[in-house]
Amino acid sequence: MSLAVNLEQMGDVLCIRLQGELDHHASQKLRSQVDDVLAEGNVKHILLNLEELAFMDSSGIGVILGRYQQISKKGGEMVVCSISSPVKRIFELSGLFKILRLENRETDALRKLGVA
Amino acid sequence: MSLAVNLEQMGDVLCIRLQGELDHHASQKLRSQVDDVLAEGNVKHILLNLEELAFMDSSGIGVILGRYQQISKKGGEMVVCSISSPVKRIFELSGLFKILRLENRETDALRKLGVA
Amino acid sequence: MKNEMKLEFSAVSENESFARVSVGAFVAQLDPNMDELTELKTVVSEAVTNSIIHGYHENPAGTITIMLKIDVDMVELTIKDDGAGIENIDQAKEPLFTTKPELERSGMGFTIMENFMDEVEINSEPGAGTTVYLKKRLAKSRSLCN
Amino acid sequence: MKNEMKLEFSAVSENESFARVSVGAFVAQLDPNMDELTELKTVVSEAVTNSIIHGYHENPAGTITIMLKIDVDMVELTIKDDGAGIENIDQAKEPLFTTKPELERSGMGFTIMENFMDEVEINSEPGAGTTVYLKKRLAKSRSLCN
Ligand SMILES: Nc1ncnc2c1ncn2[C@@H]1O[C@H](COP(=O)(O)OP(=O)(O)O)[C@@H](O)[C@H]1O
Ligand SMILES: Nc1ncnc2c1ncn2[C@@H]1O[C@H](COP(=O)(O)OP(=O)(O)O)[C@@H](O)[C@H]1O
Repeated sequence: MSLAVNLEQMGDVLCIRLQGELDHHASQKLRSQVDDVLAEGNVKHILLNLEELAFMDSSGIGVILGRYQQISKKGGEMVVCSISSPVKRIFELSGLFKILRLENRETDALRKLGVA
Repeated sequence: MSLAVNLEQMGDVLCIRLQGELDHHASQKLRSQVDDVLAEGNVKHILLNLEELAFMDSSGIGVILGRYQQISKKGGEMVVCSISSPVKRIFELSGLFKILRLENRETDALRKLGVA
Repeated sequence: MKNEMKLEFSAVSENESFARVSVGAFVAQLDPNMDELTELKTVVSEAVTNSIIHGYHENPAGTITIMLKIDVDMVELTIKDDGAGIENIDQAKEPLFTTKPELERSGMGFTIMENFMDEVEINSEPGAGTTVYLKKRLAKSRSLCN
Repeated sequence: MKNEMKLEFSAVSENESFARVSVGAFVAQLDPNMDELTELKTVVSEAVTNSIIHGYHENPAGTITIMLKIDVDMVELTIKDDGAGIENIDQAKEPLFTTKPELERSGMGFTIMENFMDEVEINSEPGAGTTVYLKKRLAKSRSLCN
Protein backbone atom coordinates (compact mmCIF):
# COMPACT_ATOMS: atom_id res chain seq x y z
CA MET A 1 0.00 0.00 0.00
CA SER A 2 1.47 3.35 -0.96
CA LEU A 3 0.57 6.89 0.03
CA ALA A 4 -2.12 9.00 -1.63
CA VAL A 5 -1.76 12.72 -0.95
CA ASN A 6 -4.74 15.07 -1.30
CA LEU A 7 -3.97 18.79 -0.98
CA GLU A 8 -6.70 21.43 -0.75
CA GLN A 9 -6.17 25.10 0.01
CA MET A 10 -8.99 26.87 1.90
CA GLY A 11 -8.22 30.53 2.51
CA ASP A 12 -4.80 30.60 4.17
CA VAL A 13 -5.10 26.99 5.37
CA LEU A 14 -3.52 24.08 3.47
CA CYS A 15 -5.44 20.91 4.21
CA ILE A 16 -3.30 17.79 3.71
CA ARG A 17 -5.26 14.52 3.63
CA LEU A 18 -3.15 11.36 3.71
CA GLN A 19 -4.30 7.88 2.78
CA GLY A 20 -2.19 4.70 3.01
CA GLU A 21 1.28 4.33 4.48
CA LEU A 22 3.72 7.12 5.30
CA ASP A 23 7.27 5.79 5.43
CA HIS A 24 10.65 7.09 4.24
CA HIS A 25 9.82 6.26 0.60
CA ALA A 26 6.47 8.06 0.67
CA SER A 27 7.79 10.97 2.74
CA GLN A 28 10.01 12.13 -0.12
CA LYS A 29 7.05 12.57 -2.47
CA LEU A 30 4.91 14.16 0.25
CA ARG A 31 7.63 16.65 1.13
CA SER A 32 8.10 17.87 -2.43
CA GLN A 33 4.35 18.11 -3.12
CA VAL A 34 3.70 20.18 0.02
CA ASP A 35 6.77 22.36 -0.46
CA ASP A 36 5.62 23.23 -3.98
CA VAL A 37 2.41 24.66 -2.52
CA LEU A 38 4.17 26.40 0.39
CA ALA A 39 6.56 28.05 -2.09
CA GLU A 40 3.62 29.95 -3.62
CA GLY A 41 3.48 31.90 -0.36
CA ASN A 42 -0.28 31.99 0.36
CA VAL A 43 -0.40 29.35 3.09
CA LYS A 44 -0.34 30.33 6.75
CA HIS A 45 -1.65 27.27 8.59
CA ILE A 46 -1.56 23.55 7.89
CA LEU A 47 -4.28 21.05 8.76
CA LEU A 48 -3.23 17.40 8.61
CA ASN A 49 -6.15 15.00 8.23
CA LEU A 50 -4.84 11.52 9.10
CA GLU A 51 -8.16 9.68 9.13
CA GLU A 52 -7.12 7.32 6.30
CA LEU A 53 -3.46 6.97 7.30
CA ALA A 54 -2.99 3.26 8.03
CA PHE A 55 0.71 3.35 8.94
CA MET A 56 3.38 5.87 9.87
CA ASP A 57 6.95 5.50 11.10
CA SER A 58 9.54 8.04 12.28
CA SER A 59 10.11 9.27 8.71
CA GLY A 60 6.60 10.73 8.98
CA ILE A 61 7.67 12.62 12.10
CA GLY A 62 10.55 14.14 10.16
CA VAL A 63 8.46 15.37 7.26
CA ILE A 64 5.77 16.79 9.58
CA LEU A 65 8.34 18.60 11.72
CA GLY A 66 9.98 20.05 8.62
CA ARG A 67 6.70 21.59 7.36
CA TYR A 68 5.87 22.80 10.88
CA GLN A 69 9.15 24.69 11.04
CA GLN A 70 8.42 26.44 7.76
CA ILE A 71 4.97 27.71 8.72
CA SER A 72 5.74 28.48 12.36
CA LYS A 73 8.48 30.89 11.24
CA LYS A 74 5.71 32.96 9.64
CA GLY A 75 3.41 32.70 12.68
CA GLY A 76 1.25 29.87 11.34
CA GLU A 77 0.10 26.84 13.27
CA MET A 78 -0.31 23.16 12.50
CA VAL A 79 -3.38 21.17 13.48
CA VAL A 80 -3.85 17.41 13.23
CA CYS A 81 -7.22 15.68 13.12
CA SER A 82 -8.76 12.19 12.96
CA ILE A 83 -5.60 10.42 14.11
CA SER A 84 -5.68 6.63 14.67
CA SER A 85 -4.31 5.12 17.85
CA PRO A 86 -1.11 3.53 16.42
CA VAL A 87 -0.16 6.78 14.66
CA LYS A 88 -1.02 8.69 17.85
CA ARG A 89 1.53 6.60 19.77
CA ILE A 90 4.29 7.62 17.36
CA PHE A 91 3.25 11.27 17.77
CA GLU A 92 3.29 10.92 21.56
CA LEU A 93 6.70 9.22 21.68
CA SER A 94 8.18 12.03 19.59
CA GLY A 95 6.61 14.83 21.63
CA LEU A 96 4.83 16.19 18.55
CA PHE A 97 1.77 17.19 20.55
CA LYS A 98 3.86 19.87 22.29
CA ILE A 99 3.80 21.84 19.06
CA LEU A 100 0.76 20.57 17.14
CA ARG A 101 -2.86 20.91 18.20
CA LEU A 102 -5.05 17.82 18.00
CA GLU A 103 -8.69 17.97 16.87
CA ASN A 104 -11.13 15.12 16.41
CA ARG A 105 -12.70 16.18 13.14
CA GLU A 106 -11.67 18.16 10.08
CA THR A 107 -14.64 20.56 10.31
CA ASP A 108 -13.84 21.46 13.96
CA ALA A 109 -10.21 22.04 13.05
CA LEU A 110 -11.09 24.22 10.05
CA ARG A 111 -13.54 26.29 12.10
CA LYS A 112 -10.92 26.99 14.74
CA LEU A 113 -8.48 28.03 12.02
CA GLY A 114 -11.18 30.45 10.83
CA VAL A 115 -11.99 28.97 7.42
CA ALA A 116 -15.19 26.92 7.88
CA MET B 1 -5.42 -15.20 4.45
CA SER B 2 -6.42 -18.75 5.38
CA LEU B 3 -9.42 -20.88 4.45
CA ALA B 4 -12.79 -20.78 6.22
CA VAL B 5 -14.93 -23.85 5.57
CA ASN B 6 -18.70 -23.76 6.04
CA LEU B 7 -20.52 -27.10 5.74
CA GLU B 8 -24.30 -27.37 5.64
CA GLN B 9 -26.29 -30.50 4.91
CA MET B 10 -29.64 -30.03 3.15
CA GLY B 11 -31.43 -33.33 2.54
CA ASP B 12 -28.91 -35.56 0.77
CA VAL B 13 -26.85 -32.58 -0.45
CA LEU B 14 -23.72 -31.39 1.34
CA CYS B 15 -23.19 -27.72 0.63
CA ILE B 16 -19.51 -26.70 1.03
CA ARG B 17 -18.92 -22.96 1.13
CA LEU B 18 -15.27 -21.86 0.95
CA GLN B 19 -13.88 -18.48 1.89
CA GLY B 20 -10.24 -17.37 1.52
CA GLU B 21 -7.39 -19.31 -0.05
CA LEU B 22 -7.34 -23.01 -0.93
CA ASP B 23 -3.76 -24.26 -1.22
CA HIS B 24 -1.98 -27.44 -0.12
CA HIS B 25 -1.95 -26.33 3.53
CA ALA B 26 -5.67 -25.55 3.59
CA SER B 27 -6.60 -28.62 1.52
CA GLN B 28 -5.55 -30.96 4.31
CA LYS B 29 -8.03 -29.43 6.76
CA LEU B 30 -10.78 -29.23 4.15
CA ARG B 31 -10.34 -32.89 3.20
CA SER B 32 -10.62 -34.17 6.76
CA GLN B 33 -13.63 -31.95 7.57
CA VAL B 34 -15.56 -33.09 4.48
CA ASP B 35 -14.58 -36.74 4.89
CA ASP B 36 -15.92 -36.71 8.46
CA VAL B 37 -19.34 -35.72 7.12
CA LEU B 38 -19.20 -38.15 4.19
CA ALA B 39 -18.34 -40.98 6.59
CA GLU B 40 -21.75 -40.55 8.25
CA GLY B 41 -23.25 -41.92 5.02
CA ASN B 42 -26.20 -39.57 4.45
CA VAL B 43 -24.70 -37.45 1.71
CA LYS B 44 -25.42 -38.20 -1.97
CA HIS B 45 -24.53 -34.97 -3.81
CA ILE B 46 -22.04 -32.20 -3.14
CA LEU B 47 -22.55 -28.52 -3.96
CA LEU B 48 -19.39 -26.40 -3.90
CA ASN B 49 -20.08 -22.69 -3.44
CA LEU B 50 -16.85 -20.85 -4.38
CA GLU B 51 -18.22 -17.30 -4.32
CA GLU B 52 -15.81 -16.19 -1.56
CA LEU B 53 -12.83 -18.26 -2.68
CA ALA B 54 -10.10 -15.71 -3.48
CA PHE B 55 -7.36 -18.14 -4.52
CA MET B 56 -6.95 -21.78 -5.50
CA ASP B 57 -4.01 -23.77 -6.87
CA SER B 58 -3.72 -27.36 -8.10
CA SER B 59 -3.95 -28.73 -4.54
CA GLY B 60 -7.58 -27.59 -4.69
CA ILE B 61 -8.09 -29.68 -7.83
CA GLY B 62 -6.78 -32.72 -5.96
CA VAL B 63 -9.08 -32.34 -2.97
CA ILE B 64 -12.13 -31.67 -5.17
CA LEU B 65 -11.41 -34.70 -7.38
CA GLY B 66 -10.97 -36.90 -4.30
CA ARG B 67 -14.43 -35.98 -2.94
CA TYR B 68 -15.96 -36.34 -6.41
CA GLN B 69 -14.66 -39.89 -6.67
CA GLN B 70 -16.25 -40.80 -3.34
CA ILE B 71 -19.73 -39.57 -4.16
CA SER B 72 -19.75 -40.60 -7.83
CA LYS B 73 -19.16 -44.22 -6.75
CA LYS B 74 -22.55 -44.04 -5.04
CA GLY B 75 -24.23 -42.34 -8.00
CA GLY B 76 -24.06 -38.81 -6.60
CA GLU B 77 -23.06 -35.71 -8.53
CA MET B 78 -20.99 -32.64 -7.82
CA VAL B 79 -22.11 -29.13 -8.70
CA VAL B 80 -20.02 -25.95 -8.48
CA CYS B 81 -21.50 -22.47 -8.26
CA SER B 82 -20.43 -18.81 -8.08
CA ILE B 83 -16.93 -19.46 -9.38
CA SER B 84 -14.57 -16.49 -9.99
CA SER B 85 -12.64 -16.17 -13.24
CA PRO B 86 -9.12 -17.02 -11.93
CA VAL B 87 -10.42 -20.14 -10.17
CA LYS B 88 -12.42 -21.02 -13.30
CA ARG B 89 -9.19 -21.01 -15.34
CA ILE B 90 -7.65 -23.61 -13.01
CA PHE B 91 -10.80 -25.73 -13.34
CA GLU B 92 -10.67 -25.46 -17.14
CA LEU B 93 -6.97 -26.32 -17.39
CA SER B 94 -7.57 -29.46 -15.32
CA GLY B 95 -10.65 -30.55 -17.25
CA LEU B 96 -12.78 -30.51 -14.09
CA PHE B 97 -15.84 -29.29 -15.98
CA LYS B 98 -16.00 -32.64 -17.77
CA ILE B 99 -17.21 -34.17 -14.49
CA LEU B 100 -18.68 -31.27 -12.50
CA ARG B 101 -21.70 -29.21 -13.44
CA LEU B 102 -21.38 -25.43 -13.21
CA GLU B 103 -24.22 -23.23 -11.95
CA ASN B 104 -24.25 -19.49 -11.44
CA ARG B 105 -26.01 -19.32 -8.09
CA GLU B 106 -26.40 -21.54 -5.03
CA THR B 107 -30.22 -21.49 -5.16
CA ASP B 108 -30.30 -22.63 -8.79
CA ALA B 109 -27.87 -25.43 -8.02
CA LEU B 110 -29.84 -26.57 -4.97
CA ARG B 111 -33.12 -26.55 -6.90
CA LYS B 112 -31.66 -28.75 -9.62
CA LEU B 113 -30.37 -31.13 -6.95
CA GLY B 114 -33.94 -31.27 -5.65
CA VAL B 115 -33.47 -29.64 -2.24
CA ALA B 116 -34.63 -26.01 -2.61
CA MET C 1 12.97 0.13 -12.09
CA LYS C 2 15.29 -2.82 -11.36
CA ASN C 3 15.02 -4.60 -8.04
CA GLU C 4 15.71 -8.01 -6.57
CA MET C 5 15.15 -10.10 -3.50
CA LYS C 6 15.94 -13.54 -2.13
CA LEU C 7 13.79 -15.39 0.34
CA GLU C 8 14.63 -18.56 2.29
CA PHE C 9 12.18 -20.36 4.53
CA SER C 10 11.40 -23.69 6.20
CA ALA C 11 9.63 -26.32 4.11
CA VAL C 12 6.33 -26.25 6.02
CA SER C 13 2.92 -25.82 4.44
CA GLU C 14 2.19 -22.73 6.56
CA ASN C 15 4.78 -20.93 4.42
CA GLU C 16 2.93 -21.48 1.12
CA SER C 17 0.70 -18.48 1.74
CA PHE C 18 3.61 -16.46 3.13
CA ALA C 19 5.58 -17.08 -0.08
CA ARG C 20 2.62 -15.93 -2.20
CA VAL C 21 2.16 -12.74 -0.16
CA SER C 22 5.88 -11.88 -0.28
CA VAL C 23 6.22 -12.40 -4.00
CA GLY C 24 2.97 -10.52 -4.58
CA ALA C 25 4.14 -7.54 -2.48
CA PHE C 26 7.45 -7.36 -4.34
CA VAL C 27 5.96 -7.66 -7.82
CA ALA C 28 3.35 -5.02 -6.89
CA GLN C 29 6.15 -2.49 -7.51
CA LEU C 30 5.67 -3.13 -11.25
CA ASP C 31 1.92 -2.44 -10.96
CA PRO C 32 0.77 -5.73 -12.53
CA ASN C 33 -2.92 -6.23 -13.29
CA MET C 34 -5.02 -8.54 -11.10
CA ASP C 35 -4.78 -11.50 -13.50
CA GLU C 36 -1.00 -11.26 -13.69
CA LEU C 37 -0.73 -11.05 -9.91
CA THR C 38 -2.95 -14.12 -9.48
CA GLU C 39 -0.92 -16.03 -12.07
CA LEU C 40 2.35 -15.21 -10.31
CA LYS C 41 0.95 -16.16 -6.90
CA THR C 42 -0.36 -19.41 -8.34
CA VAL C 43 2.96 -20.52 -9.85
CA VAL C 44 4.76 -19.66 -6.59
CA SER C 45 2.24 -21.76 -4.74
CA GLU C 46 2.71 -24.69 -7.16
CA ALA C 47 6.51 -24.68 -7.03
CA VAL C 48 6.75 -24.17 -3.26
CA THR C 49 4.20 -26.91 -2.61
CA ASN C 50 6.16 -29.26 -4.89
CA SER C 51 9.36 -28.60 -2.94
CA ILE C 52 7.58 -29.32 0.35
CA ILE C 53 5.80 -32.48 -0.79
CA HIS C 54 8.03 -34.01 -3.46
CA GLY C 55 11.40 -32.41 -2.71
CA TYR C 56 11.43 -32.80 1.08
CA HIS C 57 8.62 -35.33 1.62
CA GLU C 58 7.21 -32.85 4.18
CA ASN C 59 10.36 -32.84 6.32
CA PRO C 60 10.31 -29.36 7.94
CA ALA C 61 14.11 -29.30 8.20
CA GLY C 62 14.30 -28.55 4.45
CA THR C 63 14.85 -25.02 3.18
CA ILE C 64 13.21 -23.48 0.12
CA THR C 65 14.77 -20.50 -1.66
CA ILE C 66 12.93 -18.02 -3.86
CA MET C 67 14.86 -15.53 -5.96
CA LEU C 68 12.94 -12.76 -7.64
CA LYS C 69 14.16 -10.13 -10.10
CA ILE C 70 11.98 -7.43 -11.57
CA ASP C 71 12.92 -4.96 -14.29
CA VAL C 72 10.47 -2.59 -16.02
CA ASP C 73 7.94 -5.20 -17.24
CA MET C 74 9.89 -8.42 -16.63
CA VAL C 75 9.49 -10.84 -13.72
CA GLU C 76 12.06 -13.61 -13.19
CA LEU C 77 11.36 -16.14 -10.47
CA THR C 78 13.64 -18.95 -9.33
CA ILE C 79 12.35 -21.47 -6.80
CA LYS C 80 14.86 -23.97 -5.48
CA ASP C 81 15.07 -26.87 -3.06
CA ASP C 82 17.89 -29.24 -2.07
CA GLY C 83 15.57 -32.21 -1.88
CA ALA C 84 14.95 -35.50 -3.68
CA GLY C 85 15.11 -34.21 -7.26
CA ILE C 86 13.21 -35.47 -10.32
CA GLU C 87 14.00 -38.73 -12.20
CA ASN C 88 12.30 -37.92 -15.49
CA ILE C 89 11.56 -34.26 -16.11
CA ASP C 90 9.62 -34.79 -19.37
CA GLN C 91 7.31 -37.23 -17.63
CA ALA C 92 6.93 -34.91 -14.61
CA LYS C 93 5.73 -32.12 -16.93
CA GLU C 94 2.91 -34.20 -18.41
CA PRO C 95 -0.57 -33.06 -17.34
CA LEU C 96 -2.05 -35.32 -14.63
CA PHE C 97 1.27 -37.11 -13.99
CA THR C 98 2.03 -37.37 -10.28
CA THR C 99 4.19 -39.63 -8.13
CA LYS C 100 2.00 -38.98 -5.07
CA PRO C 101 -1.59 -39.92 -6.01
CA GLU C 102 -2.03 -41.18 -2.42
CA LEU C 103 -1.74 -37.56 -1.27
CA GLU C 104 -4.41 -36.58 -3.82
CA ARG C 105 -1.95 -34.60 -5.94
CA SER C 106 -3.55 -33.70 -9.25
CA GLY C 107 -0.42 -33.70 -11.40
CA MET C 108 -1.34 -30.26 -12.74
CA GLY C 109 1.42 -28.17 -11.10
CA PHE C 110 3.84 -27.96 -14.02
CA THR C 111 0.98 -27.62 -16.52
CA ILE C 112 -0.29 -24.58 -14.63
CA MET C 113 3.22 -23.09 -14.47
CA GLU C 114 3.60 -23.49 -18.24
CA ASN C 115 0.20 -21.96 -18.90
CA PHE C 116 0.66 -18.97 -16.59
CA MET C 117 4.26 -18.02 -17.44
CA ASP C 118 6.12 -17.19 -20.67
CA GLU C 119 9.09 -19.42 -19.84
CA VAL C 120 9.53 -22.43 -17.55
CA GLU C 121 12.87 -24.15 -17.06
CA ILE C 122 13.33 -27.11 -14.73
CA ASN C 123 16.75 -28.18 -13.52
CA SER C 124 16.75 -31.32 -11.42
CA GLU C 125 18.58 -34.54 -10.76
CA PRO C 126 17.79 -37.33 -8.31
CA GLY C 127 19.51 -36.46 -5.03
CA ALA C 128 20.60 -33.02 -6.23
CA GLY C 129 17.47 -30.97 -5.62
CA THR C 130 15.23 -29.07 -8.01
CA THR C 131 15.38 -25.54 -9.41
CA VAL C 132 12.44 -24.08 -11.31
CA TYR C 133 13.08 -20.91 -13.30
CA LEU C 134 9.99 -18.95 -14.38
CA LYS C 135 9.80 -15.81 -16.49
CA LYS C 136 6.91 -13.55 -17.41
CA ARG C 137 6.59 -10.25 -19.23
CA LEU C 138 3.79 -8.07 -17.87
CA ALA C 139 1.34 -6.26 -20.14
CA LYS C 140 2.15 -2.90 -18.51
CA SER C 141 -0.64 -1.08 -20.33
CA ARG C 142 -1.84 0.45 -17.07
CA SER C 143 1.55 1.85 -16.06
CA LEU C 144 2.07 3.47 -19.41
CA CYS C 145 -1.22 5.32 -18.98
CA ASN C 146 -0.15 6.88 -15.67
CA MET D 1 4.85 -23.79 16.06
CA LYS D 2 8.48 -23.00 15.18
CA ASN D 3 9.30 -21.43 11.86
CA GLU D 4 11.96 -19.24 10.32
CA MET D 5 12.76 -17.23 7.22
CA LYS D 6 15.53 -15.10 5.78
CA LEU D 7 14.98 -12.26 3.37
CA GLU D 8 17.60 -10.35 1.36
CA PHE D 9 16.79 -7.38 -0.82
CA SER D 10 18.28 -4.30 -2.50
CA ALA D 11 18.68 -1.16 -0.37
CA VAL D 12 16.04 0.92 -2.16
CA SER D 13 13.22 2.77 -0.46
CA GLU D 14 10.58 0.89 -2.52
CA ASN D 15 11.48 -2.18 -0.44
CA GLU D 16 10.54 -0.61 2.89
CA SER D 17 6.88 -1.47 2.43
CA PHE D 18 7.76 -4.87 0.93
CA ALA D 19 9.78 -5.69 4.07
CA ARG D 20 6.85 -4.72 6.31
CA VAL D 21 4.38 -6.83 4.33
CA SER D 22 6.69 -9.89 4.32
CA VAL D 23 7.41 -9.75 8.03
CA GLY D 24 3.74 -9.12 8.75
CA ALA D 25 2.65 -12.12 6.65
CA PHE D 26 5.14 -14.40 8.38
CA VAL D 27 4.31 -13.26 11.93
CA ALA D 28 0.60 -13.60 11.12
CA GLN D 29 1.12 -17.35 11.66
CA LEU D 30 1.30 -16.60 15.41
CA ASP D 31 -2.03 -14.75 15.28
CA PRO D 32 -0.75 -11.48 16.83
CA ASN D 33 -3.23 -8.75 17.70
CA MET D 34 -3.45 -5.59 15.57
CA ASP D 35 -1.27 -3.51 17.91
CA GLU D 36 1.48 -6.11 17.97
CA LEU D 37 1.42 -6.41 14.19
CA THR D 38 1.67 -2.63 13.80
CA GLU D 39 4.54 -2.48 16.28
CA LEU D 40 6.47 -5.18 14.43
CA LYS D 41 5.89 -3.53 11.05
CA THR D 42 7.01 -0.21 12.50
CA VAL D 43 10.32 -1.50 13.87
CA VAL D 44 11.05 -3.28 10.57
CA SER D 45 10.39 -0.03 8.77
CA GLU D 46 12.72 1.88 11.14
CA ALA D 47 15.62 -0.55 10.89
CA VAL D 48 15.35 -1.05 7.11
CA THR D 49 15.14 2.71 6.53
CA ASN D 50 18.22 3.21 8.70
CA SER D 51 20.18 0.68 6.64
CA ILE D 52 19.16 2.41 3.41
CA ILE D 53 19.87 5.96 4.58
CA HIS D 54 22.64 5.67 7.14
CA GLY D 55 24.18 2.29 6.29
CA TYR D 56 24.32 2.61 2.51
CA HIS D 57 23.76 6.36 2.01
CA GLU D 58 21.02 5.40 -0.45
CA ASN D 59 23.35 3.40 -2.70
CA PRO D 60 21.02 0.78 -4.25
CA ALA D 61 23.90 -1.69 -4.66
CA GLY D 62 23.67 -2.42 -0.92
CA THR D 63 21.88 -5.52 0.39
CA ILE D 64 19.73 -5.69 3.51
CA THR D 65 19.08 -8.99 5.27
CA ILE D 66 16.16 -9.75 7.57
CA MET D 67 16.10 -12.93 9.63
CA LEU D 68 12.91 -13.85 11.42
CA LYS D 69 12.25 -16.66 13.86
CA ILE D 70 8.90 -17.36 15.45
CA ASP D 71 8.13 -19.88 18.17
CA VAL D 72 4.80 -20.14 20.02
CA ASP D 73 4.57 -16.54 21.29
CA MET D 74 8.11 -15.31 20.56
CA VAL D 75 9.25 -13.17 17.65
CA GLU D 76 12.99 -12.69 16.99
CA LEU D 77 13.98 -10.27 14.26
CA THR D 78 17.49 -9.55 12.99
CA ILE D 79 18.03 -6.76 10.48
CA LYS D 80 21.51 -6.45 9.03
CA ASP D 81 23.44 -4.33 6.58
CA ASP D 82 27.09 -4.30 5.48
CA GLY D 83 27.21 -0.53 5.32
CA ALA D 84 28.90 2.36 7.10
CA GLY D 85 28.33 1.22 10.70
CA ILE D 86 27.80 3.38 13.80
CA GLU D 87 30.55 5.34 15.60
CA ASN D 88 28.85 5.76 18.96
CA ILE D 89 25.94 3.43 19.65
CA ASP D 90 24.91 5.04 22.98
CA GLN D 91 24.64 8.42 21.30
CA ALA D 92 22.75 6.92 18.33
CA LYS D 93 20.13 5.53 20.70
CA GLU D 94 19.35 8.91 22.27
CA PRO D 95 15.93 10.27 21.31
CA LEU D 96 16.16 12.98 18.62
CA PHE D 97 19.82 12.24 17.86
CA THR D 98 20.46 12.01 14.13
CA THR D 99 23.49 12.38 11.88
CA LYS D 100 21.28 13.32 8.90
CA PRO D 101 19.19 16.33 9.96
CA GLU D 102 19.51 17.63 6.37
CA LEU D 103 17.36 14.67 5.25
CA GLU D 104 14.77 15.60 7.91
CA ARG D 105 15.48 12.48 9.96
CA SER D 106 13.79 12.78 13.34
CA GLY D 107 16.27 10.76 15.39
CA MET D 108 13.40 8.69 16.80
CA GLY D 109 14.10 5.34 15.08
CA PHE D 110 15.93 3.58 17.92
CA THR D 111 13.59 5.12 20.52
CA ILE D 112 10.61 3.62 18.70
CA MET D 113 12.32 0.23 18.45
CA GLU D 114 13.02 0.25 22.19
CA ASN D 115 9.45 1.24 23.00
CA PHE D 116 7.81 -1.31 20.71
CA MET D 117 9.99 -4.36 21.45
CA ASP D 118 11.00 -6.23 24.61
CA GLU D 119 14.67 -6.41 23.66
CA VAL D 120 16.86 -4.36 21.31
CA GLU D 121 20.52 -5.16 20.69
CA ILE D 122 22.66 -3.17 18.29
CA ASN D 123 25.94 -4.52 16.95
CA SER D 124 27.87 -2.10 14.83
CA GLU D 125 31.32 -0.79 14.07
CA PRO D 126 32.42 1.87 11.61
CA GLY D 127 33.08 0.16 8.28
CA ALA D 128 31.74 -3.19 9.49
CA GLY D 129 27.99 -2.76 9.01
CA THR D 130 25.14 -2.81 11.50
CA THR D 131 23.04 -5.61 12.94
CA VAL D 132 19.92 -4.87 14.96
CA TYR D 133 18.45 -7.74 16.96
CA LEU D 134 14.88 -7.27 18.18
CA LYS D 135 12.77 -9.58 20.32
CA LYS D 136 9.14 -9.48 21.37
CA ARG D 137 6.86 -11.83 23.26
CA LEU D 138 3.26 -11.67 22.03
CA ALA D 139 0.31 -11.53 24.42
CA LYS D 140 -1.25 -14.61 22.83
CA SER D 141 -4.47 -14.25 24.81
CA ARG D 142 -6.53 -14.60 21.64
CA SER D 143 -4.91 -17.82 20.51
CA LEU D 144 -5.38 -19.42 23.90
CA CYS D 145 -9.10 -18.66 23.67
CA ASN D 146 -9.46 -20.52 20.37
N1 LIG E 1 10.53 -29.92 -6.23
C1 LIG E 1 10.35 -31.21 -6.63
N2 LIG E 1 11.13 -32.19 -6.13
C2 LIG E 1 10.97 -33.47 -6.52
N3 LIG E 1 10.03 -33.89 -7.42
C3 LIG E 1 9.23 -32.94 -7.95
C4 LIG E 1 9.34 -31.58 -7.59
N4 LIG E 1 8.41 -30.88 -8.30
C5 LIG E 1 7.75 -31.79 -9.05
N5 LIG E 1 8.24 -33.04 -8.86
C6 LIG E 1 7.79 -34.29 -9.53
O1 LIG E 1 7.02 -33.94 -10.67
C7 LIG E 1 5.71 -34.50 -10.58
C8 LIG E 1 4.70 -33.58 -11.24
O2 LIG E 1 4.60 -32.35 -10.54
P1 LIG E 1 3.28 -31.47 -10.67
O3 LIG E 1 2.95 -31.30 -12.12
O4 LIG E 1 3.47 -30.23 -9.88
O5 LIG E 1 2.12 -32.37 -10.03
P2 LIG E 1 1.84 -32.82 -8.52
O6 LIG E 1 2.55 -31.89 -7.56
O7 LIG E 1 0.36 -32.70 -8.39
O8 LIG E 1 2.32 -34.21 -8.39
C9 LIG E 1 5.49 -34.71 -9.10
O9 LIG E 1 4.51 -35.70 -8.84
C10 LIG E 1 6.89 -35.13 -8.64
O10 LIG E 1 7.14 -36.48 -8.92
N1 LIG F 1 22.06 0.89 9.93
C1 LIG F 1 22.76 1.99 10.31
N2 LIG F 1 23.96 2.23 9.76
C2 LIG F 1 24.68 3.34 10.12
N3 LIG F 1 24.24 4.22 11.03
C3 LIG F 1 23.06 4.02 11.63
C4 LIG F 1 22.26 2.90 11.29
N4 LIG F 1 21.12 2.95 12.03
C5 LIG F 1 21.23 4.06 12.80
N5 LIG F 1 22.39 4.71 12.58
C6 LIG F 1 22.86 5.95 13.23
O1 LIG F 1 22.08 6.16 14.39
C7 LIG F 1 21.44 7.44 14.35
C8 LIG F 1 20.10 7.39 15.06
O2 LIG F 1 19.21 6.51 14.39
P1 LIG F 1 17.65 6.70 14.58
O3 LIG F 1 17.34 6.74 16.02
O4 LIG F 1 16.97 5.60 13.80
O5 LIG F 1 17.31 8.11 13.96
P2 LIG F 1 17.32 8.66 12.44
O6 LIG F 1 17.23 7.51 11.49
O7 LIG F 1 16.10 9.51 12.38
O8 LIG F 1 18.60 9.43 12.28
C9 LIG F 1 21.36 7.76 12.88
O9 LIG F 1 21.23 9.14 12.64
C10 LIG F 1 22.66 7.18 12.35
O10 LIG F 1 23.74 8.05 12.61
